[in-house]
Amino acid sequence: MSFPLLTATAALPALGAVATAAVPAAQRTAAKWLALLVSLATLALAVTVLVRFDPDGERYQLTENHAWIEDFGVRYELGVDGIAVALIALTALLIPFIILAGWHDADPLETGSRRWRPTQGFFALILAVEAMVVISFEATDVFLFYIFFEAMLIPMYFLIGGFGDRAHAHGEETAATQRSYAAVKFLLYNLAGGLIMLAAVIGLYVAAGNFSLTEIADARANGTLHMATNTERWLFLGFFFAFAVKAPLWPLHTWLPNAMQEATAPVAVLITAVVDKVGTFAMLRFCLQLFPEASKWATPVVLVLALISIIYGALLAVGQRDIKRLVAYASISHFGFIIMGVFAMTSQGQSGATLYMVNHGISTAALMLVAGFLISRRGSRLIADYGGVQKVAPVLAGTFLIGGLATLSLPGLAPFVSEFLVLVGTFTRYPVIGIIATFGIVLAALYTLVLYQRTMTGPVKPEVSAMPDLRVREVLVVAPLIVLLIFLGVYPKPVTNIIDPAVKQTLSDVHEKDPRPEVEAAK
Amino acid sequence: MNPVNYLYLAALLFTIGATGVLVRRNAIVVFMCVELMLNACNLAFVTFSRMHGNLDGQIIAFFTMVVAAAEVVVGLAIIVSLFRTRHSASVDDASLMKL
Amino acid sequence: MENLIAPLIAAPLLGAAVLLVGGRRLDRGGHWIGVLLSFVSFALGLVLFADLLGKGAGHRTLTQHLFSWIPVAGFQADVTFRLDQLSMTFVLLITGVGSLIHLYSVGYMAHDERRRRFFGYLNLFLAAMLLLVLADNYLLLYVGWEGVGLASFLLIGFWQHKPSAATAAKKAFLVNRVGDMGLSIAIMLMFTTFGGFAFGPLLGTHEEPGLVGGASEGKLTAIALMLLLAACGKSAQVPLQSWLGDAMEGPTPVSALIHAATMVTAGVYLIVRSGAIFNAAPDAQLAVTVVGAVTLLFGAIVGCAKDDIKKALAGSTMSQIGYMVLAAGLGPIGYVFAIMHLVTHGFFKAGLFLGAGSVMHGMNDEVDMRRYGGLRKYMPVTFVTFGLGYLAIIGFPGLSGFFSKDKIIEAAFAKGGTEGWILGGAALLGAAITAFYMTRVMLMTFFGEERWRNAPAPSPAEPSVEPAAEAGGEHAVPHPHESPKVMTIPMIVLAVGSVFGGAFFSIGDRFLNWLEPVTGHDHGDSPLSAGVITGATMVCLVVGVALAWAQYGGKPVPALAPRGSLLTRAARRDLLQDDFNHVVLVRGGEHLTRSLVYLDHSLVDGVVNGTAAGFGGLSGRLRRFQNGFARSYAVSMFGGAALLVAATLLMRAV
Amino acid sequence: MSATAVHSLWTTAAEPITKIDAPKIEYGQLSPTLIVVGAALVGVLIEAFVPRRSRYYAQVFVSVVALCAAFAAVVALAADGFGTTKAHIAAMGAIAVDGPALFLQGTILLAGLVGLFTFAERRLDPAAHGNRVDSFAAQAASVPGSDSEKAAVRAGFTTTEVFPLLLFAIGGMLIFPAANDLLTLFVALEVLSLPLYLLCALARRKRLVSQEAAVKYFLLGAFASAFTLFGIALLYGYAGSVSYARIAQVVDGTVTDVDPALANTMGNDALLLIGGALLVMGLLFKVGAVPFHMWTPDVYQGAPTPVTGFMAAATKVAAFGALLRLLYVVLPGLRWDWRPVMWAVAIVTMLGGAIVAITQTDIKRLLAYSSIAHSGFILAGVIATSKDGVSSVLFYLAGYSFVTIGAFAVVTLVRDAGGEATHLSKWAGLGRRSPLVAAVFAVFLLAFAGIPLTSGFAGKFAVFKAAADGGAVPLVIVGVISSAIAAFFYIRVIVLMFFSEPKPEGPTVAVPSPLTMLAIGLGVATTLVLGIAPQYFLDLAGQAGMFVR
Repeated sequence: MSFPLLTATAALPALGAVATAAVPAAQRTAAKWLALLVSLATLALAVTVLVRFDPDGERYQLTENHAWIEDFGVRYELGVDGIAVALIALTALLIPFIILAGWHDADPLETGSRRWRPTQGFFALILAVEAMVVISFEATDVFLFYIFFEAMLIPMYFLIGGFGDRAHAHGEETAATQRSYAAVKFLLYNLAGGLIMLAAVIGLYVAAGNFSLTEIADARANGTLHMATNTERWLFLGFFFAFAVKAPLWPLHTWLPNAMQEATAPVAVLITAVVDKVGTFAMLRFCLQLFPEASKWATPVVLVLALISIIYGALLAVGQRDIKRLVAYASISHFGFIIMGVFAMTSQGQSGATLYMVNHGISTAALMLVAGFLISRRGSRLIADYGGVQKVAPVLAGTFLIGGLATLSLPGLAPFVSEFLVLVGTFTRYPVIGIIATFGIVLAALYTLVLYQRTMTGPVKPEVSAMPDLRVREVLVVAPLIVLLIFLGVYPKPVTNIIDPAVKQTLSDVHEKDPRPEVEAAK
Repeated sequence: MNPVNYLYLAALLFTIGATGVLVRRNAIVVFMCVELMLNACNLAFVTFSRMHGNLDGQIIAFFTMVVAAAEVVVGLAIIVSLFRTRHSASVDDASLMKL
Repeated sequence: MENLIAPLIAAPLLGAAVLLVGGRRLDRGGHWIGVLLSFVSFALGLVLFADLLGKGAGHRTLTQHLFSWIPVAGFQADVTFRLDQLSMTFVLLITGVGSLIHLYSVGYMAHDERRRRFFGYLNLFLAAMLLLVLADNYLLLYVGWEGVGLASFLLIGFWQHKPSAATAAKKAFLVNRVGDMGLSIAIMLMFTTFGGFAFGPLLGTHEEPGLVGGASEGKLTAIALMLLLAACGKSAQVPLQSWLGDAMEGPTPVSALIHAATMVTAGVYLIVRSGAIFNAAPDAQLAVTVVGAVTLLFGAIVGCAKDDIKKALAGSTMSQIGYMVLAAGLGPIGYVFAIMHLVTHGFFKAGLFLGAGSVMHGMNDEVDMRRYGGLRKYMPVTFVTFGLGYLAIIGFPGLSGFFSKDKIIEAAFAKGGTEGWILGGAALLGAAITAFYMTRVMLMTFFGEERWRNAPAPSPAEPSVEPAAEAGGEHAVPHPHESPKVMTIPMIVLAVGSVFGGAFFSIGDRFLNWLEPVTGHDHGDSPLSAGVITGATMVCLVVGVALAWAQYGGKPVPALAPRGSLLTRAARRDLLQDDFNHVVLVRGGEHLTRSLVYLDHSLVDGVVNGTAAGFGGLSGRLRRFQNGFARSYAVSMFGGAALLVAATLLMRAV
Repeated sequence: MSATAVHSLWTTAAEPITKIDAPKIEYGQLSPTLIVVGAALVGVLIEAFVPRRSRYYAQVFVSVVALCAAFAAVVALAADGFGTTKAHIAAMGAIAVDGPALFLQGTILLAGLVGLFTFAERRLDPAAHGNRVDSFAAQAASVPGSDSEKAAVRAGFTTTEVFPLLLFAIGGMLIFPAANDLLTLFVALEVLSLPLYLLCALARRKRLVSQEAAVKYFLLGAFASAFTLFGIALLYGYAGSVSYARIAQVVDGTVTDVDPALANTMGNDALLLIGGALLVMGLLFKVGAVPFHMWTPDVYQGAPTPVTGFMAAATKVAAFGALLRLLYVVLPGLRWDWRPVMWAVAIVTMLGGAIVAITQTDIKRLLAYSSIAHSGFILAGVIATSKDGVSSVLFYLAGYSFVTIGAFAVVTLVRDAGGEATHLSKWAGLGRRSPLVAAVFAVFLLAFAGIPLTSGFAGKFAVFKAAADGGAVPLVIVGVISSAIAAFFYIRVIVLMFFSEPKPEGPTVAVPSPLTMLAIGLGVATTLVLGIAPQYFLDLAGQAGMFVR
């Protein structure tokens, strides 16, 4: 058999995590470099996957399939379609930046015992998360996916609860308590979702007899596997609930602001740009393929919830006083768009949604990381503590503005393409929802520009007057992201080419076709 | 007379024993009540043995006695050590661990 | 030849990239790069123009397909450019006026430490604006549409340390976003209705009409109204006009280029470009005309009340664009004249703004006309150019404004019926008011006694030479002086344009013949003969001037604004329309968000925390059963046993 | 009934006595039990004859050898096919030698071995007067705080009797799940219980609590066994025999040789149902199912931690084994009667355990409640009444027992002046002080919580899957919900260990001897192996899923 590329892509960071954790306490820097190199190597592998993947070929490629737990009908079954490839690439791409941005976030302040090695732990955990995320993108076995979907929580939990912003406004003690609150909230929300899903997974086994996505999907398609309507709906709800928590979808969103607020900026990016994507991805891959009828049955409700997320998230973002919370609510709004696109059941909507996952990952990363640099300079997350930064740190301000413009999906930057596709895709089927969702773009402009105005413009606050501009390391983090934003905004074709066939497949799984325009072209 | 009555008696004795366990404070007495329950069981065994006309029940009775004896050995040891520690054999006094 | 279109856009884009990414090393000479590149694209424009002239009237459409932008299933958006007479006109206007203003800015921004970035932004604007007018489909147009919005955001807020500037920038972007919403919804409608949004197949040409013909009027009206919303946002038409006045916070060259000559006219371009759609949706057209008429009066009235010279000019811009929109709303009768007025207005309004800038430059950034007066002998060139612009805008016979505006008024009457009378009347009234407020500006600035001599310390609205400007008392009393050549030359050029432009276009209907193939044209029959209308216009003109003279020429102008009539006070506050926005939208929005934040915490989050707390309480209550007494444990066992037996028997019973 | 109809015993006596043929015992197949019990007896002799100095070593040696030998015997039997093809009833129908029996015996023996390591640990307590001491009272008989106790400590006495006691208990546990008639069951129950009662009382520190635990355990245990016995009596009355096979036949009505005279007692369902219920209740008491669970927290907290660990693991295994055999071999005919009842028990057990645990402040009590909740999960598998159900329960028990012993072993490491620091507040910031121990404990907690890639998840999944297959979907839902609740308090402990600042006067973490390390190491190893690559063991449990009857 050929070289197990997918396994390697997931295994490399896993091994890297172990190695990083094993680095002796003294050599912090060594650990950092090791982690960085591993992440870059993973990126290389991901690129290889990208290259080896043939958009017009089989639906699932680079497949691997080994026995694992026969008793549970579980197989170690990997394979990627266009959607997965894009998201794996995104993950592998972002991790190096996250590591680089968090270079100093885990340098220990307090003296634990000699064996207390936060730095090693921090980077090891990041790599562990990467490994789990990647494999859950690759898994075509529901159980395999579920396992890592769940296991992912543990490293994330330690990342959120264990490492926070330095120089917290209310002192380290309260900071610690707030952190652990956020971490516990994150874990319990997602664990609850996961356990509900576990029930559904078991139910699926009872109904289908195995866990292979491809087999079940085919069986559903050619009618050999028939599910009672109610069974299908309950199972769908079980799966969807977990994904909706992870995504997060209103009203299951409240863990995200706490988590992103308390975590360090790189970890916040890890949450919203990488981990949460698993949720939306899973909706597209599992909910729709396994339970097409139920998905269609649920569509109206889901769309309304997504719509609420969009408007509600944006409005709350406007009302925030804390930079990171603001970005968190903005993300909630964006996830609303993604979910809306997924369930619009049109090729524009779903391509848009997938593209949106990628673009949102990059844009949030850009905005959040710059915000992180800003916060680390001033030691406060409160918007009110800033002002006139633009004058003292123009580059920082500039990058921040570009990140913001991407967030409000300005044409010419990547997110615009995806957002517009989602809107069009929704509009063609559900005009009213599409129009209301369009208000989201106005609100997005509002919260982004308010944030920019309050922090960057106006007279220079004395506290920020001595603020240094971006350092080389930080520029290295932000610049590529911005370049990418512009490139994908001008020329998204490479990505859409990969995505489209997969989306067509998914659409046919749910037996849907794009509505035809009223006035056909003459030719 | 009708052996079934012995069953009723056994049941009665068992209930008395159980009640005793529930209401009496003194560990020794509680323990005795347990023994009473065991013996009620013995009576039931013997009665059934008689009714079924096989000897199993009677043999079981002997086993039960032995077991009861063993319980006495262990139980008294524990209770006595408790008594020597606290100078009281009240079950209710031994309630350090709760909630 | 069409391969020159992309470079046309690329040149200023390149400039922007170089200047913005280049960093400090370009601070000293960088701005010349910007100037150069904008002239380059002007040159390219001229070359293409010559090429078009070389072709026959019917074949003057060049398209350049670069690459497929968003290919998703049925949704195909390409990066394709379309150069026809309409866009050609705009290209020349944008690059021409743009280049002049670049030049002007070299002098105007000479002392600004962030000059490099200023020119970067200007170039960015040029690129975006060119993209807007050259795009071959609505989505690509949308990119330029928001691009110019971004550029104007950056330039209005160029002096970011001034909270007022930052706020104005934000406001401009937001109000525009509302308009953009309209545009994007319009595009979605097009996609669902026609399966595409490229100009060619959608709008068609005279010979073979496009897909538009096939759609229901309702759909088309919806699309048209959405486009109108977009136009209102970009062109500061009622009800989305509120941002333009504040936009004057930006440096004057910006006001001249973006907020007078080019960007704000994009709305007119959109309507004219979408003529095919509007023609098929009369109701939408009526809405357009109404918006135009209302705005032209609104802007004029506001213009009368402002003492800030730039705000006054802004009001006038609003009202002039009102004319254009009105014309565009009239359909094929008016399209050409709308564009013509747009071009002439581009000349004289830009000239006026540059003049105003020059004045401010000489008066160390004083903007209050009540602190001007008698400046004509100190800055003759400015006075002459400004004066010519003035004559042009009020429609002095023979100057460009006269031709273009007159045609619009005619067309308005030609609409016929009561509508015609109303619209025409409005246009006429507007002409009168225009004459009034422009004369007012003229008089207050260049005539009368020199109020600035004993003026209180200036309140610099544009400390382009800050902070040195504020320091040192010699600035307490300004000593007006003429601006440097680099500033006056562009003014002169524009003045020439504003004098002869109109005549040049109208004689032999040059402009009409040039545009007609794109926009189409029909001569409505006006109830009044052209002569009568011209006469009426002249009357209005004289009346307006006379009134203004009576108030500001005859008697001295108070250095501090009098309380003024109710209307005046309202007009000073943009007819309270802004206050309305503030109370309803801003306040309301704040309350909404605050209450939502509260809800999110107390309700959505509360439910979850509540359940957690609930389990905790339950746990605490259940714990009590574990009371440490062996006998109570025995009770629970006994009870359990009883239950078990009972349940088992019960199971058998049922 | 008329008197004449009743048999007269004299008449039978008068008849010539038929020769009783000597019982034939398959010693080979009973060897595991025999070895252990034999070793226990040897242990007693050692106590009697070997000088005090060397008793500890002798006892440990004998016990280890015995347990290993017994395990070897089990493996041999299994390899010989007694688990599958050759499964049959040995010892005149008293003991079943079949898959479940062997699997459980193997598990119990391993658990016992690991437990033994923690028993034998002598590094944790500071050496008293120069001689190392384990966690058991110097002299159980001496009154706490009395001079005699001080003297005993000074003399460096240790209660080496714990080892034979342990072996006896194990012996009982080995028979318990294999017992094939009710009498054997009862005797086994007592044999495993009595030594445990004693072991509970033998703590070196906190002796009052220890004794209290013993008393409570003893009284309640005796109370419960009385019920069990009465249940047995009624079943005997019902079927006229105590052998599983016979009762099963009577229940199924397939019995042929009914004496008409007994017809009215024979097959009297009231007797059957009541008897069965009481019998089951006795077993539910052992597994600590609500509402028979109330002894668990107190006993777990009071008993010496090694004993707690052993109890929590091995007793559960044995008791569930017996319960399975009872429900699958004796009462399958009654499935429709006992299943709903067991449903109710399982549900209240899962929820009750999880909910009450939320507010616990003592780590041992916390684990006690968690073990209650786990009993509930296992019950869900028991109810499945399918081969899958059996094997899933077997697998769950195997995984669970090692995690439990490991967890309690970790508890023994965290100590302050007063011995083990079991109050949760003392565990704050443990992750900072000794990351390794904290990490290990976190792994155990995650396994308890059933996070994927741990044995806990695999087990839970197996059990729930079986339950769902058996049509108990609501049970699965409840199980899932209560796991969510349970997750909450496991996570609380992790938060405490890693995210809260260590207290200055916090406890120290003792460095244990290889024995405890081995115990913990085994715990971690099994947790991960059963979590990541469970297939082999699932097969094992799968093959062992068939009861012989």
